[in-house]
Amino acid sequence: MRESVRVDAETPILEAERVSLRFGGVRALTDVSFAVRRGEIFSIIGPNGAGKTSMVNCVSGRYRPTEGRILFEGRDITRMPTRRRAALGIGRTFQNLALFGHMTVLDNIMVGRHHLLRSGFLRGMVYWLGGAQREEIAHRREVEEIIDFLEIQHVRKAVAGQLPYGLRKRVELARAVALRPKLILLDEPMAGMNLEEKEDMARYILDLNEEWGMTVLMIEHDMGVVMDISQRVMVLDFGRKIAEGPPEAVLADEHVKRAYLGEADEAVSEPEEAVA
Amino acid sequence: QPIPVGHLMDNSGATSDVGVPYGQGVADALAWVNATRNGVNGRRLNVLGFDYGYQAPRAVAQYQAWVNRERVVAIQGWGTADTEALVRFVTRDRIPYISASYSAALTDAAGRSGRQGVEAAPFNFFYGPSYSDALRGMLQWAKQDWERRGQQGRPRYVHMGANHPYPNSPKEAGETLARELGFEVLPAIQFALTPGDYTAQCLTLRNQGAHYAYLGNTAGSNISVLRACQTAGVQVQFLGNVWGMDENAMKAAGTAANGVVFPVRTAVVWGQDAPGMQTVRQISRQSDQAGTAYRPVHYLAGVCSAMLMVEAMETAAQNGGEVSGPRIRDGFYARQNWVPRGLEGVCVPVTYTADDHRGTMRVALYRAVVTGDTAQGSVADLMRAGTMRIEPVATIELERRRDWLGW
Amino acid sequence: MELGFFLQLLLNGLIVGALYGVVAMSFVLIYKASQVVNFAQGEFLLVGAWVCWWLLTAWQLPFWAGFLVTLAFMTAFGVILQVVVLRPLIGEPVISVIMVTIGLSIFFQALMKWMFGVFAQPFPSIFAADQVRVLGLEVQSVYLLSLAISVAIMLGFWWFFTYSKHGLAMRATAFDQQVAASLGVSVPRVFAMSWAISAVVSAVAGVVVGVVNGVSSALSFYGIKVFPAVILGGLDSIVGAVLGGLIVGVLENVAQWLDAEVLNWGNMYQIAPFYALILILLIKPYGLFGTEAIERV
Amino acid sequence: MAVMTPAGDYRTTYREDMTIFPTLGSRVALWAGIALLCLAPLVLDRYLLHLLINIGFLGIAALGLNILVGFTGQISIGHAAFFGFGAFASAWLHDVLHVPVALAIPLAGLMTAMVGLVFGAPAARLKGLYLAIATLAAQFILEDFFARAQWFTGGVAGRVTEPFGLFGIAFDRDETYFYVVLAFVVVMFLGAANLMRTRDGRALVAVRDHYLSAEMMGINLAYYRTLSFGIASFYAGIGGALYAHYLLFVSVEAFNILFSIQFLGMVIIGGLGSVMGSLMGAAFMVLLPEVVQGLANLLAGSPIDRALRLGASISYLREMVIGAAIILFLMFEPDGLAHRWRLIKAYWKLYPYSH
Amino acid sequence: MSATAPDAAAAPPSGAPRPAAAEPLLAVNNIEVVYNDVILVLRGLSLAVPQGEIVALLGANGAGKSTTLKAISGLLRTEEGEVTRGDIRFAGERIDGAEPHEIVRKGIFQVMEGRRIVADMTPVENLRLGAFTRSDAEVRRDIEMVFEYFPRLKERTGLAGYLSGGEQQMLAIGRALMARPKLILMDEPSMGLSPLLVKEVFGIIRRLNRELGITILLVEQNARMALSVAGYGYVMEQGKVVLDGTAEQLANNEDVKEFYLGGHGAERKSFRNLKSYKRRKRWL
Ligand SMILES: Nc1ncnc2c1ncn2[C@@H]1O[C@H](COP(=O)(O)OP(=O)(O)OP(=O)(O)O)[C@@H](O)[C@H]1O
Ligand SMILES: Nc1ncnc2c1ncn2[C@@H]1O[C@H](COP(=O)(O)OP(=O)(O)OP(=O)(O)O)[C@@H](O)[C@H]1O
Ligand SMILES: [Mg+2]
Ligand SMILES: [Mg+2]
Repeated sequence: MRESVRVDAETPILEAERVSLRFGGVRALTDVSFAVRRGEIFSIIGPNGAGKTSMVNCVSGRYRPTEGRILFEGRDITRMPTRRRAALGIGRTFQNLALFGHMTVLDNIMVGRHHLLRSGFLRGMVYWLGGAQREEIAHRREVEEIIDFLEIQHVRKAVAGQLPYGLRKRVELARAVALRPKLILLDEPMAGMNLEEKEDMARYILDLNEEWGMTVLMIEHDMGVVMDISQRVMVLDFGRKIAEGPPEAVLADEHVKRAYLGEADEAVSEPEEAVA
Repeated sequence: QPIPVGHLMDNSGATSDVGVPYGQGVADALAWVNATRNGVNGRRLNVLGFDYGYQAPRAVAQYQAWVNRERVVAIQGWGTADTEALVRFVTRDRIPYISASYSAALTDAAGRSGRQGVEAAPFNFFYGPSYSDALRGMLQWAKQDWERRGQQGRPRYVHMGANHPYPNSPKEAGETLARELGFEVLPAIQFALTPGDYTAQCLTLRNQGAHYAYLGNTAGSNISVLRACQTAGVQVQFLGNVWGMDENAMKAAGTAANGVVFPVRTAVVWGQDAPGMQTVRQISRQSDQAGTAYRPVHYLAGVCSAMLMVEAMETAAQNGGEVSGPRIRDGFYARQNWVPRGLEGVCVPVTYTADDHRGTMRVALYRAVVTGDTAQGSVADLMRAGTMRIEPVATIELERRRDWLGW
Repeated sequence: MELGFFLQLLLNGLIVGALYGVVAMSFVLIYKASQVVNFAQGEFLLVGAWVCWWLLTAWQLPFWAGFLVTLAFMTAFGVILQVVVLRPLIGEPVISVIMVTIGLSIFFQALMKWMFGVFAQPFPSIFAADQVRVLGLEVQSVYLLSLAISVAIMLGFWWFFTYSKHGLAMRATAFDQQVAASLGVSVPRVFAMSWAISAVVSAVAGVVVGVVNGVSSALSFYGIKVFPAVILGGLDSIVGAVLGGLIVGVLENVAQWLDAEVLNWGNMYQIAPFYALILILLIKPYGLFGTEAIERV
Repeated sequence: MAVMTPAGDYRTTYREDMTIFPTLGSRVALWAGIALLCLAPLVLDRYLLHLLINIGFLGIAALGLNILVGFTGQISIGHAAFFGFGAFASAWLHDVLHVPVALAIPLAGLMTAMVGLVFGAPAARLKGLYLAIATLAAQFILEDFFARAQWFTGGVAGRVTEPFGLFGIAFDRDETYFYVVLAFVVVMFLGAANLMRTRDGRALVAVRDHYLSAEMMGINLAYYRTLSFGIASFYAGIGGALYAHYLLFVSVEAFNILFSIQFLGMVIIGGLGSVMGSLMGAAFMVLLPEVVQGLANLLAGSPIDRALRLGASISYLREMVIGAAIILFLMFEPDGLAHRWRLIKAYWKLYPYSH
Repeated sequence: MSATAPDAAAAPPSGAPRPAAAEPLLAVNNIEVVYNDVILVLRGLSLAVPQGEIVALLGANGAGKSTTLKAISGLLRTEEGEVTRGDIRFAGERIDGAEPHEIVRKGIFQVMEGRRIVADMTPVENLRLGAFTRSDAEVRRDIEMVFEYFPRLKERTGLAGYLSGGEQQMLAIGRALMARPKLILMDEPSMGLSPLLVKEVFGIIRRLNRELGITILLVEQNARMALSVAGYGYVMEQGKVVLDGTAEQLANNEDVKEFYLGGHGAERKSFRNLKSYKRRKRWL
């Protein structure tokens, strides 16, 4: 299951071609094109309301772009129903947690296995007879592996809605991982975490990328994290792409500095400093 | 050892407006029998009352409880839907079932009518003319009325009521006879068993140009129609069924009820005099110590119905006989032109035979007369003051036609 | 003749529909404040009508006095109901609260029967002229009065929700009680207010219907009848509720016309609004005017 | 942390970890309970059996509604109509098509499921209370159908049907019919419990909790929303069919809006999303009127009776008490019986360290 | 206490009064909070917020920071939580057990975690709601003030539910300003904001404190930022205060540096090279 995939510069796993998205008068995205290479960690940054989440929503199917195309592994998925994208290999987490609040952590993660499970309700009802039990146990094993990896063993049976914020984010990640996606979309995975937890999260993301072979598309406001773990960065502002490239270069861009980072301040981890 | 008797009532359902006084009449009569005659042949009646809210399934469930657990020997029943549903059960269990449903389908005791859907109902009885016969009587009166008033052309007749076994029961019989008598029969008009706004129905009535309209529901919803029709200015002669009009309804409908013609099952109404009224007043004191309550027509009918059963039981108990279902039934056949003891001049004479349970073919028609505001004052006051009156109109003696048996 | 008949039915539909609209509004009010669907709305009509009837007959009050006392009583009734029954349920799942309103409905239905009996009772006449002629149709004067009251109530509601601070607080409470509380809104007070207003407005409708048809437990059926009205308009729209009411009223009457003229089925009158309801929901899942739920991730 | 597993919990395989009844104690209790119920007809009187039978078939139908409301989050105020459809279907299959009752009951369940799917498919687009009220419309439309479809239902007069029979034995008395209902209850409840711990069951709950993210997990919303209608109707149909062959009479009057509301009451009082809660809720709704009646009987003849004229108004008082009981219950236990049950269990498990 | 905290105030984690100003505006004394009658979350927590100060409350996920704020603002009772021991005093008056709306009227306003704006209202309506407890005529002017702080919000006239995450956060803070409270409890105000806005928000917090004299209790994961604006700080672990001191003291504490600020001294560790080891060091 864990395979290593090196960044493959030639074949993009995800391509967005001139994507535009409008809500009535609001232009959430205008003419955005980019490509995510197989095996890389790709970050989208930008001011609040720039359209980052909207872009991810277009990829995961929540929104249909008003114009433009989105290709996944060379295949046009612009109009594909949301639910079919899971089987295709696109998993995601959400900016505002979207767990199944009344289910246990274990069940939440098992829902991630939905498209991999075969037994429908009839076989489910006769649990012991139709092979549902066998299947459940087999998948439970894989889910436990994810649980171990994300270190949430102790809350396995807890109700997801009552967990503290940081753990919920981790459960959400586990659920997305359980889909066994090729591309995982992370919408602000570090928000609301303290340094230590951010470090943990960074480690998980790196492991997912390097050991589990997942391509990562991440939205994040913590520049330290973005700098350190992503290979390439795209910057959106007012729905338009204003820069793309390796993090150092992008963050040095004047336009980006002005629109996004603001003046230097002793209290933020300054990217320039870190690079230097 | 007491005799268990079931008493099914509607005190809270769609027909509770008439169910309450009728049920009270039955209950008072049976209580009176216990109090003054020490029950039947020295055995007290253990009356098991149940308010089934006019829901046939609940009646059936209660019936099964009574038969299986309490082993009742006879039942005082209520509605058409439940009584008809229980026909098969009471026939099987041989339990006389005296209903307040006057559905003609219950009169074919031997199942000889050969009509489709009508099965033998050897254990079903009721007191008074069947719905169908009462309607037949009213139609014959309507025919005379039409001619007497010197009207031209064919009178138009329409059946009104809910889509429910009780209003439906005489529909076919009425429409058939109306055609025979030369009426033009209009498409039936539906309205629910609950009070409501029936202006639309009245406008339809007017638009159709009906002359005679049968009101198949109980008083509560009929008065809504009457009031709506009064407002809409509809001039129709309404024909109520036995449950369709009474003193309470006249009070509620006010002048809108004026002129409605309807059958009354007893020979007198409250406040009139007859030898048996003495007894009725005693019975009434069972639930009204002061003796001031006004008892509507349904109360009297309930008394008669209960007392018929009591006498049939007494007949069964004669000579040390067992008070069992089949013997009680035979008790109903024991007399001709039968008026329960002490109720002379109140209950009309009835005769039941083993293959014909049409107790009477006499239809006594009365007219509701309301001359003023009925909002203030009790029914008793209004009747006493003459603001509301129930006036005899005609008594139609129907032929006991064999081909009318069972529908 | 035919056209006249149709027009009369239409007019009747509008008049009755306005009443539905009023009840629907008071229903929407509670929904807007608490997301609770009030199954006891019909019983509010019932209680109001019986109380007014009792004041007029047993106490011989003149109509206007009796009516005002009824409204005062209903205000208290709404508040007490809220304090005794609904306040402890604040913060509990909405569905449980909905179930409680069902319990209330059962309770008051029976209580009214117990206190006032099962017979329909007539109201004393109120106006010198019981009816007036409109478009060739005799219309109860009370209906016209109710029409005027309805319009006034509707305007009041519209202002309340658009401009008043309390209307805003009510909407916030409906959206999220915790948030509302954190903003300094007294959630219990908002609920008490909405229940009281709703009870009063329903009682107005109850009295009007009572005057026309007599008071009986069947009045509570209005509580069910407004469902199609409310949904047609959209659960959270005051304007929608009024329009929905009118539509249902007209629909009933048109259905009766169709029934009488062509179908002869008999009960289109009762069932037609529900068919219409399903049809409209298929086309517009949030009713004609309801706001769509916000779905963002 | 919020997890509470009792001490002495030594489960070593996933299989053991995934049973419906996680502790030995609960398993033993289950089997003992079923065994006791099997003995019930030998010891209980008919009245109690009658109540148990009612709890049984109502519980099955309530479970169906709980799958719809509690698990999938789709409120339905039309459940009684589906219950009724099952009852009519079974009576029709038996009386008109002469299908043996033992077969007619499951077939009726399937027919009802079909009808449920027909109503459920468009309903999949509706949310929350809009759906609830669309089901209310379904309730009235189906009621109208029952009153009209003479060929199927016997029209407004209803249909008298026959008792359950198998291998020539008639299960026509409380003592015997009890076993029929018990068998159905066990099978249907196990089915539901199993469903809930497998793929489609989880999908249903996921749709309830967060349908947007469920969709992105690859869950077909329309399918599951419709499916849950189908399953709910199936359960309702089975419950209704069992009712039909118990009462031996089916009529449109029984399946009214009030009955639908009672079903809703059962699942809410029992506990939304709880399998066993459905049975508890059904028991509550069946026993409540009986208890009230019992109280009234106790009071009969006493001064209170005379003062309030209980005798004449018993039916109103009964209704009032039922209404009040529902209100009070929800005021003190808004999450239902199943929730209280869980808390009690948790309390005993952690005793004496319940804080 | 396993970690050495030489320069932290040596107060025991619970009980004894703090060596803060004579009468703090807000004093939380040794409270215990229980959810659902069974889950004990706060175990004898005490803290004090002096008038006119900014106090930071730091701690890991699940330490009970939000619970503490909810206990103060009374919102706990909307979540089946309860203060079972200890007391909370605001300006000398006990407020534990009071209704949330009463507490707001006393001048305590909480900016809840996760924004919690009213999605089906416009931003302006949300702001008007913030001013619900006020009845003066300056509401309109204050709305303009908020728009001045967050110009982006002014352009958004649709429903607030459609705002981006960061925009909603701005709205939530703006709403608090509208209430003109004496004390604002802020639960992770910087969550989901871009670096530029984070700086702006902290600038605004500082301005609120300096210009309007509003006292602020700040829960933040961005410890560096929080300590840069705060005068005093507390560190929580598992429902208790394990460390407190002036912002300076805390910023120089080795453990705080390591777990909350990142790296010793000014050097920032890279997120890339953490994977080799795991630390789970705690004060408890
Ligand atoms: N469904 C929608 N309807 C209307 N407007 C929308 C909708 N979704 C997003 N928007 C608007 O589109 C713009 C971009 O929103 P988006 O959520 O993509 O921003 P973002 O870059 O993720 O910002 P943040 O960092 O604050 O989360 C915002 O102005 C938002 O108001
Ligand atoms: N409503 C609730 N019911 C039960 N337990 C709860 C509830 N809310 C919080 N908890 C529990 O209380 C503990 C503290 O939660 P709290 O939200 O206060 O933490 P926090 O310090 O704010 O964490 P974070 O940084 O993740 O926001 C957690 O273990 C959580 O599971
Ligand atoms: Mg975003
Ligand atoms: Mg928190």
